[in-house]
Amino acid sequence: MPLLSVSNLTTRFYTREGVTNAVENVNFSIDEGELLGIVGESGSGKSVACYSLLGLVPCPPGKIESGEALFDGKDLLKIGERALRDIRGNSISMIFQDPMTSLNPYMRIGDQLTEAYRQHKKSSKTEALSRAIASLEEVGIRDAEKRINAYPHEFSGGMRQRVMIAMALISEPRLLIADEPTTALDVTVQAQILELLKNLQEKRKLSIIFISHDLAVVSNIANRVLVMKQGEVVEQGEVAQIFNAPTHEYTKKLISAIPASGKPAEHKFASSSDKLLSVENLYTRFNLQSGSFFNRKNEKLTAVNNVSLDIYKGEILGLVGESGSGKSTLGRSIIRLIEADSGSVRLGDQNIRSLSPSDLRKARLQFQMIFQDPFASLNPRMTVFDALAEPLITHKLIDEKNLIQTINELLDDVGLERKYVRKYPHEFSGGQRQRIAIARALALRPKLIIADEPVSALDVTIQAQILELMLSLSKKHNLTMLFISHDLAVVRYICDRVMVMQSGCIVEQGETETLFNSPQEAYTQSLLAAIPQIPSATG
Amino acid sequence: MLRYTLIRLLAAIPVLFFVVLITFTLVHTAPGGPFDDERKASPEVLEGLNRHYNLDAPIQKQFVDYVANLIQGDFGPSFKYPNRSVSELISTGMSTTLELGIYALLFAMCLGALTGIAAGLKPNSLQDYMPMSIAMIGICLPSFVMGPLLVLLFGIYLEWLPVAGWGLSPGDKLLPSITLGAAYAAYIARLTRNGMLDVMSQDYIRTAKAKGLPQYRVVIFHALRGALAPVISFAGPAAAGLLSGSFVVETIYQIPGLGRFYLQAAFNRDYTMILGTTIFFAVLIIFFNILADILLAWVNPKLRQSLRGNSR
Amino acid sequence: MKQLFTVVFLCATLSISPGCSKNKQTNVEYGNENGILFLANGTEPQGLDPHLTTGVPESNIVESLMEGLTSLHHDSVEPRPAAAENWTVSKDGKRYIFNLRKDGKWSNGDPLTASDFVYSWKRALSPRLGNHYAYMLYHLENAEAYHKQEIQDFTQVGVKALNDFQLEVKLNNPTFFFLQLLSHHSFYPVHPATIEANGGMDNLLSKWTLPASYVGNGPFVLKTWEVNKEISVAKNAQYWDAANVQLNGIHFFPIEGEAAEERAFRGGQVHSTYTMPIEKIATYKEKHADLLKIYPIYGTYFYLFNTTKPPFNDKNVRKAIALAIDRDRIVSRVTKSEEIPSHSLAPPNPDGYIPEQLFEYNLEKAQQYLADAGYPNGEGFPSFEILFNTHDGHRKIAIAVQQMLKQNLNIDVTLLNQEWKVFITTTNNLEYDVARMGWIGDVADATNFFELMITGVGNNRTGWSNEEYDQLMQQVTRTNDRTEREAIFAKLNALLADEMPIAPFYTYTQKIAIQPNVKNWHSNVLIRPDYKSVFLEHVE
Amino acid sequence: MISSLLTKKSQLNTALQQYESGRSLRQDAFVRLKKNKLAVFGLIVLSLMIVLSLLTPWIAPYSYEAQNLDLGASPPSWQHWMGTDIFGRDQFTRVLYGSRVSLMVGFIATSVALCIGVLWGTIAGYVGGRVDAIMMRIVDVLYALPFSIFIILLMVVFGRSLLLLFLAIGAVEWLTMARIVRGQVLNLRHQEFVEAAVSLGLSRWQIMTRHIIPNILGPIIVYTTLTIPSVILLESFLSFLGLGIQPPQSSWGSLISYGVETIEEYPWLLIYPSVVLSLTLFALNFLGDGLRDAFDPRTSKD
Repeated sequence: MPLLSVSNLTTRFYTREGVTNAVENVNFSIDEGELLGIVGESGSGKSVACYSLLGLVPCPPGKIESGEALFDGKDLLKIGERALRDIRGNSISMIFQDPMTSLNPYMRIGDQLTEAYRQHKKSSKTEALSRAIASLEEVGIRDAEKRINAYPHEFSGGMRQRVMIAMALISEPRLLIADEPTTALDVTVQAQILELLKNLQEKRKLSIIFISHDLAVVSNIANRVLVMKQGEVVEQGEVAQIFNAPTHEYTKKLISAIPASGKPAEHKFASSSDKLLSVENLYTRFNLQSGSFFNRKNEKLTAVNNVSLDIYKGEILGLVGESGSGKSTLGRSIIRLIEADSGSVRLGDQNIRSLSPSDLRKARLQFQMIFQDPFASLNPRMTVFDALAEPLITHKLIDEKNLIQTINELLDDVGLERKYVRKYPHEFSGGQRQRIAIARALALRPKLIIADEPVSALDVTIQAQILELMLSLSKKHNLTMLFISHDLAVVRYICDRVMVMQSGCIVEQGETETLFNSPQEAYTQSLLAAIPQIPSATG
Repeated sequence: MLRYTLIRLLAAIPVLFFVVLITFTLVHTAPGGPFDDERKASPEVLEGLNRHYNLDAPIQKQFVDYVANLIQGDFGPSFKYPNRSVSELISTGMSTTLELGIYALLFAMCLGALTGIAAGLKPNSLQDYMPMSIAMIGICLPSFVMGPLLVLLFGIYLEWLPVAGWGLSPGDKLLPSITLGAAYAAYIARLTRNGMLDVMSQDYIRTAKAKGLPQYRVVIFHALRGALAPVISFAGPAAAGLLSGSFVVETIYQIPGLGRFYLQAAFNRDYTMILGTTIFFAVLIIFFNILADILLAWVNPKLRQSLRGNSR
Repeated sequence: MKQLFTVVFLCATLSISPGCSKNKQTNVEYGNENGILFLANGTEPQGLDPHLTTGVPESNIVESLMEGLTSLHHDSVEPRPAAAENWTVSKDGKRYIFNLRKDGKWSNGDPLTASDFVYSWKRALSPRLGNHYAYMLYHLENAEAYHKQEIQDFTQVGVKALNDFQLEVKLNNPTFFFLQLLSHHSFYPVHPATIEANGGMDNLLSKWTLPASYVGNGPFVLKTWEVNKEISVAKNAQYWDAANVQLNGIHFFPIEGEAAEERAFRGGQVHSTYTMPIEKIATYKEKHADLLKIYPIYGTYFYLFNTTKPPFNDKNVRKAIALAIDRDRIVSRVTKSEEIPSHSLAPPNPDGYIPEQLFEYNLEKAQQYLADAGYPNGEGFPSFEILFNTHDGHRKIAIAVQQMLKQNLNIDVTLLNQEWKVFITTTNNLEYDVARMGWIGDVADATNFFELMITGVGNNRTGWSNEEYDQLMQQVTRTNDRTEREAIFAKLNALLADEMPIAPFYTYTQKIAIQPNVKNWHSNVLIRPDYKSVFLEHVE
Repeated sequence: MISSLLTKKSQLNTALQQYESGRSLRQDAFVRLKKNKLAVFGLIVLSLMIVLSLLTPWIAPYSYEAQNLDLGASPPSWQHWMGTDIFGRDQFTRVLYGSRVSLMVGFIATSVALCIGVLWGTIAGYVGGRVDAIMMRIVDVLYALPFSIFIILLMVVFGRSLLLLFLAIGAVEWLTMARIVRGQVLNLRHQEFVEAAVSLGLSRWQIMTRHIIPNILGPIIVYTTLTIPSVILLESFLSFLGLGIQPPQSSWGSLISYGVETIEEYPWLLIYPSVVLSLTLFALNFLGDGLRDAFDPRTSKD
């Protein structure tokens, strides 16, 4: 008998805009000691399905329409709030995506750890405390006794996720539901957390439902996989089976969207003498004492530390590193969105760093930027037309007559339908918005494009499309690009040359395949090792 | 934290200086002087009085003299009440006004927070609409209407409470506190409600629920601190507004507070008194704002740490 | 969950609501038992120094603490012996000798002597003290010169202690109302030792009037003074007539706002109000007539014309307006407090002089005057402004006048209210068209009013000047003869009616609500309270 | 530059007619607002008030200053729906005329506050650095002046006129507006679309007017609907102190403050203006709440 078996689960949301079927007729089960992965893109209903089980769907607007969820012989959907409360955090625990917001910032972690334990086990305070310390140690937090009195913000992201796990495991649940537990983390940290979960599962014979949008991650850890799309389960089965013989179109699409790590970049940069941009000894420092409340340290932080680099015409240069390594700051310092402290940046024969403000404004049409968050990088009050027309008009590149024509061509370039030109950004999906942002960057026909994590906020399938688009555009317009990303697979797919950045310094650089196949620095090696391997490689 | 407080206090000094400068200029440009009255004083009398109060000196010198005295803690004599000094008058009225303000604020806080929480837990239900509508009435009724209405009802018709006075008979502090605090209670209720709505949709509330905690624990231990943060940042300016706006209530209930002095001083052109009370209220406003910031930091450990970090 | 909040909510509500019961006595009940009178007294008194105070609230309290050589009879305002047992007057009416009471004492037990009065009057005239009422003492020989520092030697001023109990006073003119004047607080004695101990004679900031050091010679002595809260006085055992003082004490509450006072009265906080809201008078008359007291006082409400500014430099215009105002309707419909419509600047004298009525509300005449001035039927008459200081009563009258002028004379009027100090400055500088003014006599004598219109005096805020009028005013000070004085008054009155620099409206009344068990509460035209005889009848 | 773009906009729009037009966030917000019954109620009441106040000279049954001293204060009747005041003036007419003054004070003073506050806050927030520090210190100083007293002083010193009343109230109310706007701008300043605008080579002024101010309109509108009632209340408070408008004009505030004095004798003098004022304030608040919900980013996403 399975530990949990869900049948015909249907959950709907009744909002002012209408009814959405978040979960439609879902069936699945999980055995004792099994690790079930649920994969799907954002909005596919994978989280809502699990929240429905524990009565955590906000109601209203959510409503569980029908279904049955047998856990230990009890139907979770029927037993009522009071009985559910005894199960939650006791025999079924959850961990969530964002450890920054999922821990109460106002409470010491010790209190957060012990309260559930004391609630369920009716234990004394000291006993709960020693349990908490033990479980913190179990998830690999050193000095647990001291750190138990710390607040969540005093931990790094990975450590917080460990705290979350400790909190979920403290009352020794039988089922752990992990909702995208590694999505917000760096690759190396993600690898550690996955390792930890796997160890715990084996040690405790724990059942885990692992929810993720990342097929590679899921396949790395799970025994069985469930693929969801628009509220429905489209396919489920053993990992190897799903990968080797996917039956549903959507699953196939998901698999093909994983950047194939073996695929060599077809793109070669033209000639090494054709230097477009040259950066020398660039330093950017942030003054951390500048009155803002939210800085952790007190000294000057050197975000970009003596960086020199060259970019050649037609080349796509990758810049990888973990969050906080200074790669975004470097990108922004080059085009003076952030003022660097010293060093020089030469674009052709112009020293960008010595331009006067008005000259700088004029010079900006030579270099453009594509931003990470397509939701934030477009002015929500401007139509697509306005957004694309604004740079053209500002720099007087175009007369009125040709304006519409030019914009239409731009839209064709990025694969957006022309009829959407009068719509506002919020009416588009993330992928479409990133296309608009790319079109805006292309509008000025810049010599250099700095792309700051342009695909990391997108779903995998969309990610593949955008990468494809960028590659084809760079060929078509012979673009030169600085491509900033934390995702090595993506970088390997698109870049000609790669630089690895750590704490503000460039630690290693080289042609993509050379670097990926024989990394020299230990840091680069650890980054590469952390990439989740898809099952065909693990066997 | 200590250093942060000190820096904030130091930063208040130039602010205060400009407050004094502006007020000084304003009162001295106001038509009418402190000694103008129905029975016109003879030139000899006026001359003597002006000399006595240093009003015959050039205005710049008067200002410099005033500030010089101020630094030594001397607010000067009151023009209207010659046998009392301004500091004496302020210190007599101060405690009453502060007491009234604190009661009103407490009343506003308790009532406002409770109704706000109740409403915020069940948005768009009767439990939400009822108290929020009453809160709206609290905002809409100006204190000069609510005051007499309350007195008539509780003081004269029902004879439950004294109609006026402060500390003269039991229960006479109740009506003034309610009158003064009502509008603020209403605001706080609304703020708390919105804060609750905000916090209850936070991830960590979901975490708390996923841990199987009962609702009262979720509300009291997890939601309340976050939900009250906007209330605290409102309470700083509110306390100041409450104190400096207390003169209506003080007049209705004949409370010997500073607010009444303030109004009288303005009408009497009691220059030193206007300046003294302005400075006093300005200090209060600054103080309460700093206090609110410190409280906010105390509630929010993240802020607390960064303040401590600053002091290193 | 819900229950929890209900419980918490209820607890909170209950905790702030008090033990709602009537177990505590009201002030009035307490006072009735203990012989203590509770009075609402307008604004917080500026001070209790008799030589520095100017307002009615101050004088109400000072009257209980101090006593002059004479005091006024509580009904007829006839002067009667007080600190002085008796006096003699010279034939020409310019020299008085007062015999002080042998048993007159200060509240600290010191004897009250003639030299105390000399000291006090010297203080009242001290040029550096800033006494607004110093001019009241100008009737003394050389007093004006001393106050204006033209002479330095006070012995030249007309007051001298002949011995401990005899005071000689010399006057410039036979001043008809001098004995009444002596009851005014600017002539009150102050205790020299106390004054000297608190910074000397001309220390404006002296703290001698605080309860800790206050020494007086009146029926009561100052006990507590809490600013903006209350002032209490207790019976003075040292007072020469202490045997006839019936109250044990009086508490004065500074209550601003007529409505608040009236509420305090109904709530049992005070025995008597200081004034009454107009709207309440009808209700009281109807339902609680026994609580309401209305009596005329020696004051006039009038409008000033700015005679230096067209069109009001034309007396026909002024007369047109004065005749177009229906005083009866204003009194009966707007002010509603039994005010007496008045057609002269001076109100009727308590000693019998009644000013003749020389004009009346007459539309035809008013329109005729306006036509004479060149504005038939108000055509071409410039719109002007009625200025008044911010007060509900003034506002109401101005609104009514505005409408009357519109209807009766077809004149457009706008209203402007200014806060008191601004108002005073505006009128002093003659920057108005028509302004509201009022005057209440310090002594019950018509000269107190007529002197307002002398050319160039500070209180003449109309810019009006008339040589004949000024000469008549000179004349009247030189005579003590009643018929001669009344003849001059008639001439003055006729001059004013002909020139109309001011338009009188009505004679003020005092209206108060007072508990019926307050006995011997006398009302007089000068609003001089006589607390000595007041007593509280026992109520069950 | 911008204006040229704007003038061309209409031509462009006709040229773009063939394309699908989208709904802006503002339109979206309006659609959401329309679903909020209370907010719609607020909007209707408010519009009614404004229309009535605009039409007052034509629909008022009497003149606002015409007296009937013999009638005096009379309770509501067929001739006088809201009764008459002690001068026998029709209370209904006076409430109507009062709405003109009160709404005008509310809207104009708020506009004054709005203009100064938005400009001040935007410049301080966007330019930042020393400019920000100095500008916000000035706000601090004015904040530290006890504000009700400050207004009283202003009114007392500079006399009273409707214009000055607007200015004085506006001059006090802009402070909060400036702070709110600055906070919003600080948030927006580091948004990627502002960075994008910088990287497109737009000038500061263009960025402020085209990218920043349009994006803080939501909170500004919401705060405006909350400022209007507090301004109306402030006027009534000044009327209570006798510092409001000059008689025989009326404002709701002055009507109420006179009504309070005669509450026991002539209750209708207090009740009618109070009800009308409260209704308006209710309406404004509901509208403000509705607008806030409508503009709330959490409800507007997806």
